[in-house]
Amino acid sequence: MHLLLDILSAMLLLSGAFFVFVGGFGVMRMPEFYTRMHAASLTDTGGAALILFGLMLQGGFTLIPLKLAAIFLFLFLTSPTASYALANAALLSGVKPACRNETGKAFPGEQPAKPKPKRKSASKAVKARKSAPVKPPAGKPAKRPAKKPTKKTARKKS
Amino acid sequence: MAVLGLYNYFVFAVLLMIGLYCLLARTNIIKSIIGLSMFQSAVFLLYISMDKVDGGTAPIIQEGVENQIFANPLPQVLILTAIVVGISTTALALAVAVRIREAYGTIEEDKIQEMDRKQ
Amino acid sequence: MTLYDQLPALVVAVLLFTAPIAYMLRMHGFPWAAATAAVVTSFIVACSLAATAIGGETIIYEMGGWPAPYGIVLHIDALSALMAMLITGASSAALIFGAKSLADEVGEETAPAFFAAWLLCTAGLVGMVITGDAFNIFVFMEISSLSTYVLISAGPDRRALISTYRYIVMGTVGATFYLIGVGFLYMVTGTLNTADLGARVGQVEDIRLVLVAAGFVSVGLAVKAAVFPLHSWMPNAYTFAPNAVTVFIAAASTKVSLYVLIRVDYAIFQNSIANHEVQLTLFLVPLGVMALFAGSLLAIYEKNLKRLLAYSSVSQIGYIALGIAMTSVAGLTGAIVHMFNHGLIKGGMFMAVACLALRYRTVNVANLAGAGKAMPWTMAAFVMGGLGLIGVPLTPGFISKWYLVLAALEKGWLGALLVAVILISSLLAVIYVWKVIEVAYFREPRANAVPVTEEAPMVMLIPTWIVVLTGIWFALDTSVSVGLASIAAKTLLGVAL
Amino acid sequence: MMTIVFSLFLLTMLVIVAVAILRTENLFTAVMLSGIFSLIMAANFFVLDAADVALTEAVIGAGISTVLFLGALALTAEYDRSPPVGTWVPLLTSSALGGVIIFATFQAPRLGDPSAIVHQHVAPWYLEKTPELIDVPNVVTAVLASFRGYDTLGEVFVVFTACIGVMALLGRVRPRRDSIKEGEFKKATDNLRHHLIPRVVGKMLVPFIVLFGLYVQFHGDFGPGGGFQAGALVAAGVILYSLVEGGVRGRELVPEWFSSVLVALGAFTYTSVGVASMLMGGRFLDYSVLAHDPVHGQHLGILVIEAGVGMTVAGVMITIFHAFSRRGIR
Amino acid sequence: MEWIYFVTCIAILITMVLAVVRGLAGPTIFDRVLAVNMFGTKTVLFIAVISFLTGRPDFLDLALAYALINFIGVFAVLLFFQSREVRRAAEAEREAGK
Repeated sequence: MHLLLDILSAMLLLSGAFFVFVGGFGVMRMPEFYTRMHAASLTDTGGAALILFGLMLQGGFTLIPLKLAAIFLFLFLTSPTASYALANAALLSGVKPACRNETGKAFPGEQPAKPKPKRKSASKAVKARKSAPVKPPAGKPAKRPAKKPTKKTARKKS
Repeated sequence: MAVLGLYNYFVFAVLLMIGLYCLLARTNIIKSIIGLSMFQSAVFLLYISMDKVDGGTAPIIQEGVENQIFANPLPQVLILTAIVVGISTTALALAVAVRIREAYGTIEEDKIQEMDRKQ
Repeated sequence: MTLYDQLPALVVAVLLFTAPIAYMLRMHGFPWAAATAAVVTSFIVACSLAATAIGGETIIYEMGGWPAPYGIVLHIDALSALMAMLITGASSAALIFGAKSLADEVGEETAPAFFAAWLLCTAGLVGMVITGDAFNIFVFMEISSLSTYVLISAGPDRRALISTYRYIVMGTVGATFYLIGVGFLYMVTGTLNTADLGARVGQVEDIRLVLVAAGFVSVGLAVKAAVFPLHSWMPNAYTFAPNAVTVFIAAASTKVSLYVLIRVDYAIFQNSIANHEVQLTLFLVPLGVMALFAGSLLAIYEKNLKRLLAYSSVSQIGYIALGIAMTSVAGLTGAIVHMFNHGLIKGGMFMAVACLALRYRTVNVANLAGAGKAMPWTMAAFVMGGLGLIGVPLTPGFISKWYLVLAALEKGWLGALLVAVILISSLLAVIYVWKVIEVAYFREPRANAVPVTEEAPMVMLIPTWIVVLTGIWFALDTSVSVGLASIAAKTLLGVAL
Repeated sequence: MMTIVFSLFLLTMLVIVAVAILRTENLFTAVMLSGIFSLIMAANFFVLDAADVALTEAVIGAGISTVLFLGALALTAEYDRSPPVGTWVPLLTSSALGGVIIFATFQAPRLGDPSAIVHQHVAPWYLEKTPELIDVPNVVTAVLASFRGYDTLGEVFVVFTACIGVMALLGRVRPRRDSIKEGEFKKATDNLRHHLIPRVVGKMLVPFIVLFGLYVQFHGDFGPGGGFQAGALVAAGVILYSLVEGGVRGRELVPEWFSSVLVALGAFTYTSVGVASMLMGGRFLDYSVLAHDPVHGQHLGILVIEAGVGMTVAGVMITIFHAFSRRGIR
Repeated sequence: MEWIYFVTCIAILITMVLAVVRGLAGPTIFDRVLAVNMFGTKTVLFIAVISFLTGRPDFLDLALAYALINFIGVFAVLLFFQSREVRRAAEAEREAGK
């Protein structure tokens, strides 16, 4: 029984470590802010869940797994909220999701996410929102940042 | 291997140098306050690297760990006090920085000196 | 445990007890009254401590009932009692004197915060003076410096803010240097109690750490005590602080750091590093001599009266540093007694300046013309203080200079040089005091200046003259000040009483 | 061996982040990096077996000081436009300072060397006598509250002075600003009310954070925790509510007079415990006279002063945050 | 089990280093905020695994405090951005108005 628990928690821990490492690697390798955000936030919750569950198995029937469950619950709630809020803030302050299609060229009308134009685009975005400076227009789907534009548009094109 | 044991003190010395350099070289008030807080947290590192004992654990004597070697509690008590002193000085310095920004309109020390000289 | 045994703790406990009360009860005038009551009680307790200490006996008070190296211990000997008396005396005089001038400088809104900060500044300084634990000195040093920053930033002029900011930066760097020094000492001896440190630091074999600790502690305290090259925060801080605050911090705050330097150097480093006296002299004598000349020269060319007195404080601190550097009984006595006397002189002079500022609404020397006739009593107090600075007989300044000269003469030809330096700087002092007297008495008030006719209010004049008269009394009957100072010097140097 | 590997990793990161803080132009980035700096420092303290200090450094260094810096940045400027001052003098002085220390620390005891003098003199007495005299598992809390209680009293008054200083500097704002009308409330932008998800999650977590703060307060004798950490955690909870709901609602939750009373009451409690032990015939801050049996007296004393410290630190952090957030840009 | 904890700790440390590198190099400010957020979560995991590695599992409430502080830090950043945007909008209006 003890050996089984050990093997199970070892597997969980190692996969959690792998997830966490992939997250870190993804944050380094991804070309642009939103994709990095995507890599970081997913592995944050996933890796944390695996590692914490792995540790829970080791804790036995004392108070420890309860504490680990509290940590997991807390991370499970706050990490996605923080990522969402960050992406929303980035979108509102004008960081455009600039991605390449297969041909390597930027999409027509998309500027690459260089910081310099951001200031200009920032004030443009602000003027665009001047009518309702605080309340975001209900219609605009500001809730979910553009996810994986490359695959969808590529299919539409071919 | 012996030098590795002193690594903490070298990092303490380097952090002090960075903190002092930030204080002397930068004239922006907020940047100097950040440098000041870095200067103070370097000292915490000096005290806490004194309390480590090989194979020791945190000095909380519970039922399972009576006969273990324990780390030295005294530097931890001193640093608990020093951290709160650090945050109090930073809070006061930030309040003064806000008042300076309102009185002078800028937080660059050299511009403030020119304004004072003209006055 | 009779009340008499509890006195050492009471001198700080009273101040710390009333600070939150003064902050919370915001009725009109209550914070000032609470602050004055607490500080005066603390002054009385400090005087009774001095009465016991004058018998040559050291009071050890274990905080929380824990024995010496494990708990924190209050260590009150002649030196701490003298300094405690100076601090609480200066604070109560400045508070009683400053009631009116603070009322118009510090609004009704910030009064509770201001007077609570005043109480904490006094508590911090007194706490530093009576404690016998190296880290505890750092904690109370932080209390006193944080509350001094608050007191200075309450000044009406906007330049008070920028001078407070510079004082914060230099004060924190100084305090952190002191903390690093204590950290190295702890690393080498394992204890924090000053007496225990003194005993154990002798057996340390690798003295490199102790040398560096001595270096850090001395430089840190030199920054806090505004010794010459590290004094740049002090003139602006004294000039733009509210007048009553300048009276208090000029009289007490920089001298406490010098007290800590004496306490740490003589109790700990003297008996560990072999020829530490030579190192101390090499460190302090050049600084002291530079302070004497630079302070006086800067004061001569200064137009603002408060900054003029601040520069003269820099040079007077140079005297104290010289006294400490001589590491002889006479020299140390001269230094300690000058700390006390200079507190009295500068307190009186800054009170006179505050009276002038109240009536003339400016402290610029040029437009104080004709103040001699308009405000005879205030200017008379100022002149008495000026004579004290120069060291004319019958003034407290003369006593301390007398002991410094005596100590210098013991040092052979180097001492003769020091005596010459002391005399020259006294002459420089004559110049900048005369400059003010000449403007006040022998120059007609300018035509367009607003005519000032009536004298400063009685409630401000009486404390000023009390301070000046106590100064003269201590000049005549030196049993208390020199008595305590010589006992302190003998105990520190280990000479039989 | 294992600690050396981890501390090697963490300390090198610490130096890299410190150099980055020095070089960045944008103050906001410097504040963010100083948040990372405190987190690495706290992780390092944890590796060096200082659990209490790690908790304090994290809660105060990474939490409260980042919020204060951001509050101050919102009121001042965001870019460090300081012209490049001659770098020779600062470089020389700081490298001289560093050189002196490195020169001295060659004779310092190695990390974790049990024969160092520091572990010989005073520390074993504390570790041995605490179960016997004070009978509190967490030796650090015992030393902090009882053996060196006078230090912590000074510490509480340092925090009290900081609160007084900030109130004196950023004190009363014109009352007109506080009585905000509903229309103006819509426009008031110091809240995240229109972000639906953060608002719901934030408000849902505030009670748990305050509860966790109280747990740390009363758990201080048994595990890492105590008055400072608990006060900072409770304040962090209230600050989260004010961040989400906006300054006005935050000041309705914890009104300004209440946090000042909390500050003064905490400091007053601590001193009155000291005076009470004097009245009961013991020395100042000697808890063993507080109850019939010395050990019970110590427990009672430590409990009351930790509560005092918790109250003061919570009140101070809340007052300072409100002072910054209420200060509109002039 | 000992070396599994050790391997996990090393993996977390490497991710921390990567997060710090992204924090330093990140072109836009949001990359830096992302790095801080990621670093905070990794510290939580690091503390949890280290407390199991050193055999003192009752230090987990430290990890919970870290997670909480990290969460509040991100909210403070959000509010800072928002007030910055409003200030920019106000300045833009004032210039437009002039």
